[in-house]
Amino acid sequence: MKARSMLLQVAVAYLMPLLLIFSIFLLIRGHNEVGGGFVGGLVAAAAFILHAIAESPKATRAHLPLSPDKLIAVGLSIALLSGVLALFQGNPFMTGIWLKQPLPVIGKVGTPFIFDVGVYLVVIGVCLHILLNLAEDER
Amino acid sequence: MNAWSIAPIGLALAWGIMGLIFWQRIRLLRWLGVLGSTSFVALSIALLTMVQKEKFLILQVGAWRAPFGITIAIDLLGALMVTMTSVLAWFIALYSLTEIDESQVRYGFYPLFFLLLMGVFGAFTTGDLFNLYVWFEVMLMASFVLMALGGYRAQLEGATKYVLLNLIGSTFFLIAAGLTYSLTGTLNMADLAVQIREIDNPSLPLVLSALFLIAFGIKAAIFPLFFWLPASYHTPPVAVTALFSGLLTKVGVYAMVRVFTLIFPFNGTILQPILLVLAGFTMVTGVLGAAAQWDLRRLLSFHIISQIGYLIMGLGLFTPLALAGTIFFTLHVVIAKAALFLVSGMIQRLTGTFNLKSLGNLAQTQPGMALLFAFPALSLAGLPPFSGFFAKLILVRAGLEAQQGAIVAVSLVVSLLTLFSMSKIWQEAFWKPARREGKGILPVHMWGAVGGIVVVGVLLGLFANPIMTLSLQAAEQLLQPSMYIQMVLGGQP
Amino acid sequence: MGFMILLLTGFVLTFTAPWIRRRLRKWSLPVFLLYPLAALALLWNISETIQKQSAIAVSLPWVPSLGVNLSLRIDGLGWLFGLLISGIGALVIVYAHGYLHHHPQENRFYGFLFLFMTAMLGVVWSEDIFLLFVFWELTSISSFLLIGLEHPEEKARKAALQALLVTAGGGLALLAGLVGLTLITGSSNLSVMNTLNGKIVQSELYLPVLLLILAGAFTKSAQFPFHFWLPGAMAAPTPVSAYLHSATMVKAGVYLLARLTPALGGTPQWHTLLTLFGLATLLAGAFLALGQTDLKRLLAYTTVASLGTMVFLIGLGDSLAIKSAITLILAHALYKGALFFVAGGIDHSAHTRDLNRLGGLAGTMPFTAFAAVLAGLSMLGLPPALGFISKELVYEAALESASGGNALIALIALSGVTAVGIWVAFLPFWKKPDEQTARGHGEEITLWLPPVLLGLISLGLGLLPGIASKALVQPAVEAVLLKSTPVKLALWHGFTPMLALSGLTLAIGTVLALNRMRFQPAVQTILQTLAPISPERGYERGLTGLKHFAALQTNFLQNGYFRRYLMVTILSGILLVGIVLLQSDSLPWTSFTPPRFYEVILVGVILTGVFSVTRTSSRMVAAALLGMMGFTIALIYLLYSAPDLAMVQFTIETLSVILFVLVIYRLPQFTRTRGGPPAVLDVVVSVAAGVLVTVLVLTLSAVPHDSLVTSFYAENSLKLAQGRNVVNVILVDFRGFDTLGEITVLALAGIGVFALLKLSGKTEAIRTSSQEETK
Amino acid sequence: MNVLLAITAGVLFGGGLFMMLRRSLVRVLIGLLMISNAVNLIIFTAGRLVPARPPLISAGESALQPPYADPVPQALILTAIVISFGVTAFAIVLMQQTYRSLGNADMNEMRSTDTPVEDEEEAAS
Repeated sequence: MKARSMLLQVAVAYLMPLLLIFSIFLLIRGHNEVGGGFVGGLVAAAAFILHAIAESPKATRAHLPLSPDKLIAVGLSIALLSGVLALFQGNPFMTGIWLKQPLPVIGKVGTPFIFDVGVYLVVIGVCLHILLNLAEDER
Repeated sequence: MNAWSIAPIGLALAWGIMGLIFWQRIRLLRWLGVLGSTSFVALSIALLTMVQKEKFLILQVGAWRAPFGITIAIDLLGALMVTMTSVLAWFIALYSLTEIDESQVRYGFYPLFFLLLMGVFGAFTTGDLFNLYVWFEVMLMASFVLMALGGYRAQLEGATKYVLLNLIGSTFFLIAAGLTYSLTGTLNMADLAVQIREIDNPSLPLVLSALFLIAFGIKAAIFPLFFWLPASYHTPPVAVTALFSGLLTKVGVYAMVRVFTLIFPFNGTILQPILLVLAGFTMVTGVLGAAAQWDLRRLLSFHIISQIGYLIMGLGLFTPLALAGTIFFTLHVVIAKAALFLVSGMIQRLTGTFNLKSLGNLAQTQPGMALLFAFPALSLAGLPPFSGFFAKLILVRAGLEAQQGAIVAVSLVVSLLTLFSMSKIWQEAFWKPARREGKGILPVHMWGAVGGIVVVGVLLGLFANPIMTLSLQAAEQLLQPSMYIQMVLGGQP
Repeated sequence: MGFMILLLTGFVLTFTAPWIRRRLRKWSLPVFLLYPLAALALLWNISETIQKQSAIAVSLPWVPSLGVNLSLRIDGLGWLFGLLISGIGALVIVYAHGYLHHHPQENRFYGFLFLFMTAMLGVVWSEDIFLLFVFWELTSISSFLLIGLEHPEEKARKAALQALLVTAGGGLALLAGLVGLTLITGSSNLSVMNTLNGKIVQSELYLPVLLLILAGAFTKSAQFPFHFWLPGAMAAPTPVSAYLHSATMVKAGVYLLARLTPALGGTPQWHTLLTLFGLATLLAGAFLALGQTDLKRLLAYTTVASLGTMVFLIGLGDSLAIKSAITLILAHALYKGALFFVAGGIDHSAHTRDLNRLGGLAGTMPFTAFAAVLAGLSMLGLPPALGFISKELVYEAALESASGGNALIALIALSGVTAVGIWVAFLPFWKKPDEQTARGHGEEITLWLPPVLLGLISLGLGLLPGIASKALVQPAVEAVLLKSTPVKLALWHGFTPMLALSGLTLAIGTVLALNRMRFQPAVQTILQTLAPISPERGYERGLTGLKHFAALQTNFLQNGYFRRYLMVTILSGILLVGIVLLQSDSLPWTSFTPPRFYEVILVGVILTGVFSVTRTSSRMVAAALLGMMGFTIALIYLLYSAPDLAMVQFTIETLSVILFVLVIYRLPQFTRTRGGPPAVLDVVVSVAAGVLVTVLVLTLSAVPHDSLVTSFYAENSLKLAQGRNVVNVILVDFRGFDTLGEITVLALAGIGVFALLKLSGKTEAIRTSSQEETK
Repeated sequence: MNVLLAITAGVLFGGGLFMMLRRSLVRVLIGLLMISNAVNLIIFTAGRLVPARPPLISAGESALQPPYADPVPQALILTAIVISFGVTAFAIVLMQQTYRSLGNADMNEMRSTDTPVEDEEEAAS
């Protein structure tokens, strides 16, 4: 990963935000159209990986709001909590709870969607955790 | 009440996440391990009493009626298994306080521990075939990492074979599950039980059973699918080996019991004699493998295989008594085996070796340890008044009742060989003059953990009746799946 | 109830005795004596009941779900055995306080001893046969521990193992037999079984059950050809030999046979097997004894002979034979116990047990010599000792048994025993000492008192045969035969054939004894010639063979070659599924529809990929091919209306290839398999597996199904779960629970990769403990 | 068409197996990846392929209109793909570390954990 090209760096600088936005788009619309937390997460991870290839893993880490291992923990917690919420209504674990009114842009929001967000975060976290560490592991 | 049935999985995940959050706080994590497993013990005992009262705990996850969602169904067998897992985990956590070294804790021992338990709990409680696959994978993935955690050469080498062969097992499972769906259009176990019985061509379910037999056979390490076990079990820290020996193969056996009683009752088919023959070979090759070993942990690892043979024998006989035997035997062997592994760990700590040839004279220098070894060893060899005796008695009886004298004979000979093997350890490690004296003092919690688990094992023998009664009831439940089916499909969500 | 508490106390003592001994030192003697004395007191207390031919019973539930209960029942037989066990046990405790003083294992010894005593009492008092079995096995374990008391010696360890394996092996047969017996009778209660003789004997399981139970009894009671462990067990300290290996434990098998006589006996099989093995053992024991010079081995082999006699008598089974068997048990326990004590005393004093080196000890050890004479009288069957009565009875029973051969065999063997008796009881004390002779140095009261007491009892019972018959023998005989059987023992019967035989025995025995130096070498030569085919050698060969075979098969199976493992695993899969497929008659088959053009292309790409991947030797080409195949599969998914799948496959494939390439650079080029073995088998197996998979897919998807599940999802995805993408709704809602597990797997993979990368390589630096062995 | 895909899945599976039976660690890895793809294809094929629409409820509809592709196998495969991604990622790194630690990528050389322990003291003397 030592070889970096100027061209790639420039391209990534533009591509990465696009890819990230696309990934969020995939996540949000996943419930109704092709997409979802998995694909969204994978695309986002790909964006960061691309960045890591263009710049360096270290630079990519600096861009991340949370370290990958924390992302995993947060993602798992969100997924778990989205299921636990139903318990407070006296329903079985993971029973869907939906807001009455759809939100702008996002659409209908319910616990399954929150669950999908958890999935999204875990996927990003894991992919980055694996690939970044592997890329840094130069021996 | 029913809502509680999700609790083991959820709680394990929650503790796992806690472990991830406190990633580098070594001391905190260690106590988290004990605290977490304490919560499992409390929970599982509560579950067991609930199941005893209500027969089944059924939860339709997401409130989707079966067979559309995923069902969690805990019957007596499931509850017993969960309880056993929790108890074992508690002692392992206690033992691990110093056994697992700092670097291993630093790189995730405790999250892995909890998530492994999550997978095991999931496997024991789920009522959905594909969901079972998922929990298998959770458990396997956690075990892969635990196996390699530490990064020593032998660990990596062992883990390589372990991982590859187990992935082949998962492949079989996945194919089988996929084909099952293809045949029936459902994945809910209770629904499957109904659908499979409606299929005209009996060979189609039989083919699937064969696939499941291979898939679970690999996980359960039956003959001739056990190679991964002796290749790897002696490489991780001994607490991990003890945990694995108690859980992984047993989950494979559990899956066989569940699938072959509920979904594909195989009695009367060609698979029944095959299973009995395999059971015999598993016992014999395992115990002979043990006889050839001089490394304490390898020796014990081979005995895991041998004991699996007994469990399969009970399943193969397929009578209520025999299944009860399998269940009781499982509980017995998990405790006895874990105790032996933990004792071997203590021996290694004192003397720096697992090699029987270098060990010696421990009966003099460590009388307490000799006692801790003797009880589970005698129990494993099936001598009274320990739990192994009752486990053996019930299987022998079931075998003779079913007029399967051959397998009974094999099982008895193997139990003699087991005794031989245990007395070999006794002679070499405890009696013969030592080449290398043990030194140092072991931490109190280690004695506590091993002493505790040995006491549990002894009590399981001396007061065998309650657990035996439960096992018999659980076996009854298994052989009358109609109630299970009705509860899952027709009962209140 | 008192008996139950007594047994329980025994187990407590097992674990506390070493500690008590350490704390109280010599004051432990009276404390320990309390236990057997309490047992004696309890037995004394019920003696009236026993005399009235009734029994004491008590029962507590243990594992009722299996029909195993803590049921005790003490009848005449159990009472007599109880007296022997606790009485001799008390003497053993006294004796051991002298004998084992300063022994490194001294404290522990008492724990084992109490374990044994309790177990033995349990055996003879159990009413439930499984409870009996529990105690039975406990005697084996305690015997193992006691034989191995001198465990730094390899000989002791070997002997302990031998005794354990033989008796535990028999124990397992016994277990199977007992289970069989409960299956026939539907009860595990001895008294119930003993009333069901007809049912048992007519069952088709009778013979196997009989054989299994006999295997258990014969191994325990050292019957030929299992006798060899008993002389080996002489590695144990003498108190142990006296107690376990002559007076009590070895009689457990005899006890069991007597106990089960009403249930199993009375058949030709029973009769033949028992008399045959009994006589064989008697002969073998007597003959082997004649070849020994070690005091304890001499005694051990004569014990074997006596045990054979007892089994023979029980096999005869009539009331005379049983009477004689019981009398022999009593007499033998008394004199053999005493003689072992004597032998131990000699050993302790002269530091040798070799006949050739002993002599003239009467002067230094008068009391021991006195005990030896008392016990010797009984062993030789001289009046007025109890042994005389018992020997008369044996001859009477043998003569009555219709076959004169029996009496002849008994005559020959008992003559040998008599000779040995003379050697053991008289030679060490009165043989003229020569230069080889070891010098004794006095005797201790703890060592001579017990044998003197036993000898006196033996003498006393002989002098007062009325007491012996009324109080001891008759209740036991009646308990065995389950009917009223008056027993009248007497010293003098007049001039009978038995008396003649007794006299003859004594005469031959004396002649043999006096010609020891001429006669013994001949016996030893014969024994040496026979050694290669002796059962003991058979046991050793079996053990070595087992070890070799174990190593061989393990090295063959667990050989470390991953390829072999995988091959076997896959082959078993193919075989099993193949068997099932072959034995099923008709299988459905998917109909063939002509493929579309682009489908053929996609499939062609994958097939080419597979073929090339197996051929290429370049890592990069392989990676590229992998990627190509993955993307083609994504296209197939897309083609078959699975856009979500296609998308995930596409992205994951990309990530996998990145990962693969990252790693592959660090791995070496493919190993060149330098000519290597032909991969024919690999190809065959792979092709077979591929074909099988195809067949499975085609047959199992051929039956039409309408999935309720699918239509439910189609119907309700939007209505109930608010989503139009049904696949996604399944993933996050209907089957969201799967997904929870799935992301856990991912998280674990993340942790795992991290740990692998960080932890390995630091290997040598940190490691101190667990793994160094295996490296 | 089922038949053609079934054969493809079979070939992919068999080919993967063949690769796993090689001695080279890298080939074994490739085989593993092939097999995990093959399994997904197997489930996909077994899920009864018919010309149909993707399982998406189009706007204006309230339920899937037949003929639609069975969404269940798709969901199962999706789960399986992700799981096998995690597992293979771990396996790949494990192989790398094994290679590093052993200095060898020949599966036949990895036998130390199976061969019985030598008697250490005897070996030392």
